[in-house]
Amino acid sequence: MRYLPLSETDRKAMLNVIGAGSVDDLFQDVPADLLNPEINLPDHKSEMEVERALNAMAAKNVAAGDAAFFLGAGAYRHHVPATVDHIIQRSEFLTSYTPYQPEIAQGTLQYLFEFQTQVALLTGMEVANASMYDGSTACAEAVLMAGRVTKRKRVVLSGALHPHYADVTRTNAELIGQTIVQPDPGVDGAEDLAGLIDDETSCVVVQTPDVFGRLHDFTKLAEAAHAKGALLIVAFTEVVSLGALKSPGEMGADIVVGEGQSIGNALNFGGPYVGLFAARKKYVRQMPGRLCGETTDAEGARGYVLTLSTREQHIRRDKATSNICTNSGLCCLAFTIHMSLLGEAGVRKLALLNHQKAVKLADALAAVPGVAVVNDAFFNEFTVRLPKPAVDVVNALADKGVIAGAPGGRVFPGAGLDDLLIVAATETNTDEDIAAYAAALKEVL
Amino acid sequence: MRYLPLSETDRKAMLNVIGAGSVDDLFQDVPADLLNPEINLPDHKSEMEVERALNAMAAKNVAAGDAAFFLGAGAYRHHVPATVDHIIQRSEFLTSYTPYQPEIAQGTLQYLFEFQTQVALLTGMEVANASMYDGSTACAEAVLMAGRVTKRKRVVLSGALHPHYADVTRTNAELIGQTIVQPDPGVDGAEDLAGLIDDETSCVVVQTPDVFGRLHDFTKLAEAAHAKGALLIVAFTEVVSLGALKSPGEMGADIVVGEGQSIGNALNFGGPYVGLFAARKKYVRQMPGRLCGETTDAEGARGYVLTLSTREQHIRRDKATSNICTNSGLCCLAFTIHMSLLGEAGVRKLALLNHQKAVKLADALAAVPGVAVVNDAFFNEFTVRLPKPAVDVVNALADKGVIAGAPGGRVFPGAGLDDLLIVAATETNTDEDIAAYAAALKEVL
Amino acid sequence: MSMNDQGRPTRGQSVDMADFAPTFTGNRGLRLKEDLIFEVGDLETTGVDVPDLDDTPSRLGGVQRADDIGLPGLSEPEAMRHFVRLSRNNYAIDMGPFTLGSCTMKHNPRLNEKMARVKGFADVHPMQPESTVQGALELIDTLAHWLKEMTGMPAVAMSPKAGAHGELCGMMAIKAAIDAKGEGATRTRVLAPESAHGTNPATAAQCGFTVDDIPADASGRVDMAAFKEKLGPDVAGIMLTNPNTCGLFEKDVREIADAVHAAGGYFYCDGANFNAIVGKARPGDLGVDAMHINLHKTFSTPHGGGGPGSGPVVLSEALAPYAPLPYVVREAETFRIVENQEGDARPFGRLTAFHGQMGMFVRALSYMMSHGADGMRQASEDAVLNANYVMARLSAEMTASYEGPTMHEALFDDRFLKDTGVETIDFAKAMIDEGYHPMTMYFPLVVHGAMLIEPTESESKRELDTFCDALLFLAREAKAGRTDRFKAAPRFAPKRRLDETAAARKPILRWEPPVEEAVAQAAE
Amino acid sequence: MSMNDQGRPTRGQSVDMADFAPTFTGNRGLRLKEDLIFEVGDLETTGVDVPDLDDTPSRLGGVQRADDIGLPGLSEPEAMRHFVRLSRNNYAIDMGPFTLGSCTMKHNPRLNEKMARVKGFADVHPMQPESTVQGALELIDTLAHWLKEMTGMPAVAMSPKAGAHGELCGMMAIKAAIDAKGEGATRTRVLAPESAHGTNPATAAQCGFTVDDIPADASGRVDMAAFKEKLGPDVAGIMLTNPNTCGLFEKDVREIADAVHAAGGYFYCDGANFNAIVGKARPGDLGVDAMHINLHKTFSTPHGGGGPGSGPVVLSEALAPYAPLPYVVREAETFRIVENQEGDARPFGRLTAFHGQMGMFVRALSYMMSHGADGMRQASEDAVLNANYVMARLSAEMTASYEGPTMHEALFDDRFLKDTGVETIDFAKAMIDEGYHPMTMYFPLVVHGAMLIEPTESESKRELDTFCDALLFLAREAKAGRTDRFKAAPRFAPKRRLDETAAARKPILRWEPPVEEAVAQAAE
Ligand SMILES: Cc1ncc(COP(=O)(O)O)c(C=O)c1O
Ligand SMILES: Cc1ncc(COP(=O)(O)O)c(C=O)c1O
Repeated sequence: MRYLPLSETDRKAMLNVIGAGSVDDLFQDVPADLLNPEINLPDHKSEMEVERALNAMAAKNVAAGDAAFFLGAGAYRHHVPATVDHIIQRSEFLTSYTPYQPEIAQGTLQYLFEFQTQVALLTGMEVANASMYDGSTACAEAVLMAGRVTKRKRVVLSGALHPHYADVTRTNAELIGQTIVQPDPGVDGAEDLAGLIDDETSCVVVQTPDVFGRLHDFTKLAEAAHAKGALLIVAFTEVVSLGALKSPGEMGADIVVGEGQSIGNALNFGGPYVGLFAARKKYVRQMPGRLCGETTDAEGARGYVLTLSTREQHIRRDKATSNICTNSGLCCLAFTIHMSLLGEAGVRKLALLNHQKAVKLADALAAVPGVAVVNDAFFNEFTVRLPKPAVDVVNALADKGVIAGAPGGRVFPGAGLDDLLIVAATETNTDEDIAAYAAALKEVL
Repeated sequence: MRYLPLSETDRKAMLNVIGAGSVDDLFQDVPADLLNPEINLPDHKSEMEVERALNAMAAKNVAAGDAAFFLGAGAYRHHVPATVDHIIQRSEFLTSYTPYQPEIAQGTLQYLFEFQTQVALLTGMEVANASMYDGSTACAEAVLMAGRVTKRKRVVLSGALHPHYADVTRTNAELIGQTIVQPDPGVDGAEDLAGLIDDETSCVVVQTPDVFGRLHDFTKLAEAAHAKGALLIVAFTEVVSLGALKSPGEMGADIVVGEGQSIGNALNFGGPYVGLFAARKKYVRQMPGRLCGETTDAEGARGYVLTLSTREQHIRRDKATSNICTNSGLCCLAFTIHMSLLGEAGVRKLALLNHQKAVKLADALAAVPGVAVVNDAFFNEFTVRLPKPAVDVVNALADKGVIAGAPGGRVFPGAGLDDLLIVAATETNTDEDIAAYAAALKEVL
Repeated sequence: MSMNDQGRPTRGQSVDMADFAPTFTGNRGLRLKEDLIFEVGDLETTGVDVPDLDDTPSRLGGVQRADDIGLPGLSEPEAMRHFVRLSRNNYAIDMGPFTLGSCTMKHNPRLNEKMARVKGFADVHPMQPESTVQGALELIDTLAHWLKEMTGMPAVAMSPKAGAHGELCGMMAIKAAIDAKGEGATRTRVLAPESAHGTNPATAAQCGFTVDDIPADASGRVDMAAFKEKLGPDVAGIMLTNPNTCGLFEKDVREIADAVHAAGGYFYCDGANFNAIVGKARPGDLGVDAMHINLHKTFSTPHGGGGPGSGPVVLSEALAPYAPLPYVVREAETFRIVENQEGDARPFGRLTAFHGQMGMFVRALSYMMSHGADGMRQASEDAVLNANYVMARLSAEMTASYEGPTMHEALFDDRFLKDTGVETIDFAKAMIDEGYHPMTMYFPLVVHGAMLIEPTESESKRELDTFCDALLFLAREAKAGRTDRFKAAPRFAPKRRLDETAAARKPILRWEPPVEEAVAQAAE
Repeated sequence: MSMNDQGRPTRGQSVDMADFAPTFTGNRGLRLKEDLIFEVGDLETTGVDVPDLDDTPSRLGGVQRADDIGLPGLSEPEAMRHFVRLSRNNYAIDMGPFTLGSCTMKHNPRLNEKMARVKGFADVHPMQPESTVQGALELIDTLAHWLKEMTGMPAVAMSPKAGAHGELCGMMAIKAAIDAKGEGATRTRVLAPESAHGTNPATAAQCGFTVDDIPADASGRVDMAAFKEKLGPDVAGIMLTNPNTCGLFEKDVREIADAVHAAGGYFYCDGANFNAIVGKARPGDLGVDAMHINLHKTFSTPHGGGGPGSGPVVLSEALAPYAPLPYVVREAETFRIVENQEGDARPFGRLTAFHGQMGMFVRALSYMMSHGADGMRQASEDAVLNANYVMARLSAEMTASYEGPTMHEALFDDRFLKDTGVETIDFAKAMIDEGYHPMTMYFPLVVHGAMLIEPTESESKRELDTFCDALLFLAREAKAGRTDRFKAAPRFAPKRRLDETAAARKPILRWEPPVEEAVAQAAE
């Protein structure tokens, strides 16, 4: 078998050194009647054969790049420079472990330090960690952290928070006795979250651009929350928006969480992605996840190490701020590389280009009879109201080679939002894609 | 522009240091009336845009993997392990130059030493060089080398030598006054090459498997050539055959040349490939191309350097054994990695598998009415005679998703071999491919 | 052999001070220094040509960003060089043995990387219409089938993003099952061996359970008497790693499972060490109710310097109904992704956005299909053989903590360093100079100065022999009192020993512009 | 700045002998030794699972191989490690400046690599029916168009495999044109400057010409008087590199062209230095008849440690008819590959099997489209600016051979090392310790101890400043008599200085089994 270096000769020689008669002697602690079970699976296959089998499955999917593609709702299709994928495949990055031995892991540690700084700058916060699994788990961890900071158990969620983020948060928080308060989702009118904050409230969780693509300035809400001793947690699903929008930090957020997939990472049918987590420095000791910090070596040279690990499970065990261990290392690297390539000039231009594509798309769709664009303001994603259930429209358009967006009925099942369609545009959409979408939509309505 | 690090600020600062007013001052030696010509080409494009343009061209080709593929005739489709492409893309291999500074090029030099040894072992020769451009140029260089060794100017080529190899050899040799003798190509009966060798003959060039896929043992021919003081040059286009066949070295060859593409390298529409060149040690100082040799460093550690460069153009200039400089470095690496993965056990099994696929294909095609298999013996390629011109058959089959082989009329234009079709099979062909070919052939005949 | 011939004899002598006069750049040959992107790049430079904007009016509703973010940009050549230079300061499996115990650092096949990048997998959105993702759902269903077959368990939850997330998934399912029995208020205690990995107690606590440690017996396994002592009506279950973190198989696992079940609790098995028994024994046969599988360990998806991982959790009949959303179901020839409660399923909730680590699923299935049933069994046997070989060879100079045979890991403690002044960490850092990544240090906590070595099946005998020769040499050096070698270590790494205490005392967690700059910026 | 802050001050002191006691393995941290595959692998092991054979009877007609080939096999993990370890002993553009003059070591965009691997290009056979390769032919035709536009030449031969092969192509075309005029017997002399690259005289000789050197004038350019002296009815042509190998533009190029043409000869231009003038001046306007273009230099296809390259040759009207087979023609909407003589074309023959370096064509076109006309002109300007900047800064301590402004290269000689005992090679090896690949040494031959520096446009000012600071430091060290630093160099590279003389004296060009083994094998 190509992956196994030992030859039969080696195995015999090694058993001799060990003083065992057979390999199964080494398994003597396993109940004999359970050893070497019958396994109903095929034997090993050549590379060629495995490739054929997996390519056959892949061929049954419609790749986003082969369609006119306008789906977002928490994951966005952006162009990732070839350099990014080349670098993350460097053996030294790809096949290394968590940097537990800093002297031979400076490559990983330095980019984590750069990543933390990039995230802090983008979100307008003081510190950021070395990543969480994704935006949704980062959101849940933020709520748990707010509970630790405030010693309170009441959580207010915006109805326009991505429902997956809300569900993950609810699943985690209710388990330890926290109560969740959340208005129904809706696109008409604004929700009064300030009014829901009381003296028991640990935090209020909001999102901008929200799940419908609407934009918000939470400065007032931050004041309201702080007035009651609650924390403001701002979430986002499209990190590119931070290139064009006022940062959550500026709005007064205490914790900022979001999805970093858009930068450096492919759609991957939902994962792996990279959760961004930033906060005010005063709360750093309550933060979950790994932190990389600067230090010096025995010669006084600058270097980096994992630090403040007394917060973490391997030291603090059941008192840890989180149970997270493996995080999104390589996805952080992809993020850091792509963001280093973009830089200030690139990310701001990219953000505006995304916005312009969305504006064009909104105008094109609005021109289709029966279609109404709900948002007056948006970044690269917005919501339209259709004359019939969006799910049917999306399926009909899929047959025409258009991936049209996220139907309200799928995003918010049973919430009576079935006529809504959440639509996204990015720099990858051509004007032809946009025209094709509008034309096809006209046909199916 | 993403590839250019200098900012306008940098450029100004640098011009100051230089003491030039503008960049064009630095071009003062260029005739002013010719400076900065109008160029009728588009301006720079984003990665996305370039990808779209090139993918559009690629989409107009039928990739071999998307067809039932049976074409060889000098280039063969084999499965290359993913490891190979990963390693050759390592920055340290991909973006390094010819190893002129051995202390920081040991990576390249050691694999060249390994490559030379692998090639010598496969061909059964004493020494091999660090590669030529491809099999055809290696063949021409071998003939020039034979001229230097024997001081003779008459060259005998087999009629069954790949015609491109013959043409390249003729183009080079005739230029310096060598005469070429070559019988007409044909699949019926054997050619009497021994009879063509005289006292003026520098070398006789033969191929096995030959262009029609026939197998030969040149032991007798070697004796005949040596009896007349001529060298025997054995060529091959399918290096995998050496895993199953008696080596040219065993047959008494003086120089062995061939194409190494099959191992580690993709079809690439004809290039880049890797020319293999091996010879008897006594002729080493007449060999063309680079040679890597073992030595020691100042601490006595084993290391590798380019050696015997007094043969080469940068030292010997117009007295050099060849003008070659850049060769096929990275393709040698791909070859060396793939061959290291295969090893003795792998390459022999791979060779036999190729042969078995070809035997199955031959039987399947022979069963098609009107089709006759010409060869009684072959490796993974053979020739069939068709009831109508092979070119038409091949075109008709292409429309049915079968790439059927190389038509005699294209390989040997005007030689009256239009009814012949040269067909190859490799480990990449499934039994379904073979059945599909036979079925489609029956339909178009 | 020839390795030792390559000039080393003379290397010692030939070194004189001239050899080490500092360089001007601070580089040392191919050992290159590299500053932070913030010191290399600037706000104007960019390495991406974004197509130009047109005059489409903006619709940002007044919340656009006012001032600079402060992100440096690098041209593509600068970025390439920056990250390539950084990478060269890392150790990796592709460079040599990476014997971190409990981490299963095995070979990462590049076929897996190639497959994960096929556009039909990589360029597919999790919310596309089902008709356009049938192949993706088929892949998840196929991997699920392979995982269930290998573990002998009836169900599997695919969405957990790593091992610890899998633990969360399993313990949440247990909590849901307990709540369903109306025992939520009473069954609040979870038993776990002292040797347990930190994520176990952390996970239990995150689910609202209290954790109660079980001591180990002299053989390094669960002390059965103490364990039974601790059973009771308030016990929610046990979290047990098997093979355990000492690399030993818990002989009494079936008895443990039965006892816990009899007490009305559940058996959570930490599957981080599954690599020892894949194809050799099935957790399902051992009475396990839930076990996470680290695809990034057992099934070779790359660690990537700390992730991403993937931690599917196999579940028993008892826990299957509580599996989280979403999950894939096959209906005749088509596949469906269930995102909301359906039928009599009682999902405890949702663990993550979308459907889990698809990129890792592709890699893991590529690994499993490549090995097949025969190859996976052989891999486990080789992993165990390699560990026992290392244990046997190193025992000549080092002190193994427990009686063998061991499973896939060899555990040593620091008794052999007694009175040498050399500690486990010094020994580990000296290994770095020899070209090795140290084993896991100071874990598990049950032995003093632990050194936990997991070679995995990917190491050749040749590689292991050199590795053992080097460690035996170091052990002799330590005993011979050559402490410099250890205290000064690492001497040849990109950095000398780094001060972790200073780092934690006043944390510097991000780059800040040098004061002058900051002032300048403010001035603008 | 901060580069110098990173602890270097203290590094000197902190070094004591203990720091350099040899290691047992011979490794030094991340500097790893690696034996030959012949010492790592064996005849049984394989890293490829070849599907099993069946009992199909063989039809090899009695010429099957009898005994072992002797090829070692490595499992995939062993092979990965072997080559990754080897790679780490190389320097590369991606690691730092690679200022080899005449080699144009510029950034190699990874977009090019990605495009070259698209199956529609990489997995296409050169002999497929034309209807199945229209895109491939379109790509060749498009690249040809770009090359003709950038050079202002009417035709281009695409098949040459590298620069030297392109020279062969151009000189063969010239030979064919001369023969066509019936002057083949008489026009046998080719003029070439002494500073010419070795491939020029070698190529001329390979075409049956004799080579006659033209001396350089005091400015480093063709001595016009001497040149005109040498013109005559037996002159086939001139081979001139422009900008020349001293990095200087041949001011009198048009006069040279006219004179050669007047004498009935042809003007071959070596285009290796085209990177200086792309978009700034067109060879076609300078009277060139043939010029090869190194796609692996000017157009960024990677050097790959010595190849593969690609050397298309642009041709004047006079030489176009003699272009070799095959070539692509566009007919309305379709493309055709011409493989045999047609119409009034007079192809001189064939240079290689198939159609040339398609893989390199894709990369080069990807580069050209990415830059566009504006970007390529800017690139040339930056290449020239960088060279002049290096020339200006280094002239403070080093001796430039000729008056500036220079083009894309800065040429220095060893006068500044006079009486220091340090030679060009020592200076170069000391650069290795500083983390740099040396410049081209001892070429061109027209200056003593030449050091030819070509930074290319890919270097940032920041990188060039550090590079210049380091070289100025070394120059001062040499003048200050610190010769150890140079004679002992390289001190930090994977190997100390290697003995090239010994290597050439008794060449060891391949691995041979150790005697015992050989005997053992024989015994079998
Ligand atoms: C025994 C054990 N359990 C759990 C974990 C956590 O797995 P992950 O890091 O994938 O979250 C680990 C990882 O190191 C482990 O070794
Ligand atoms: C001036 C000059 N001419 C010709 C060549 C030969 O080009 P190639 O190495 O591509 O054959 C070179 C390459 O170094 C060169 O520098």
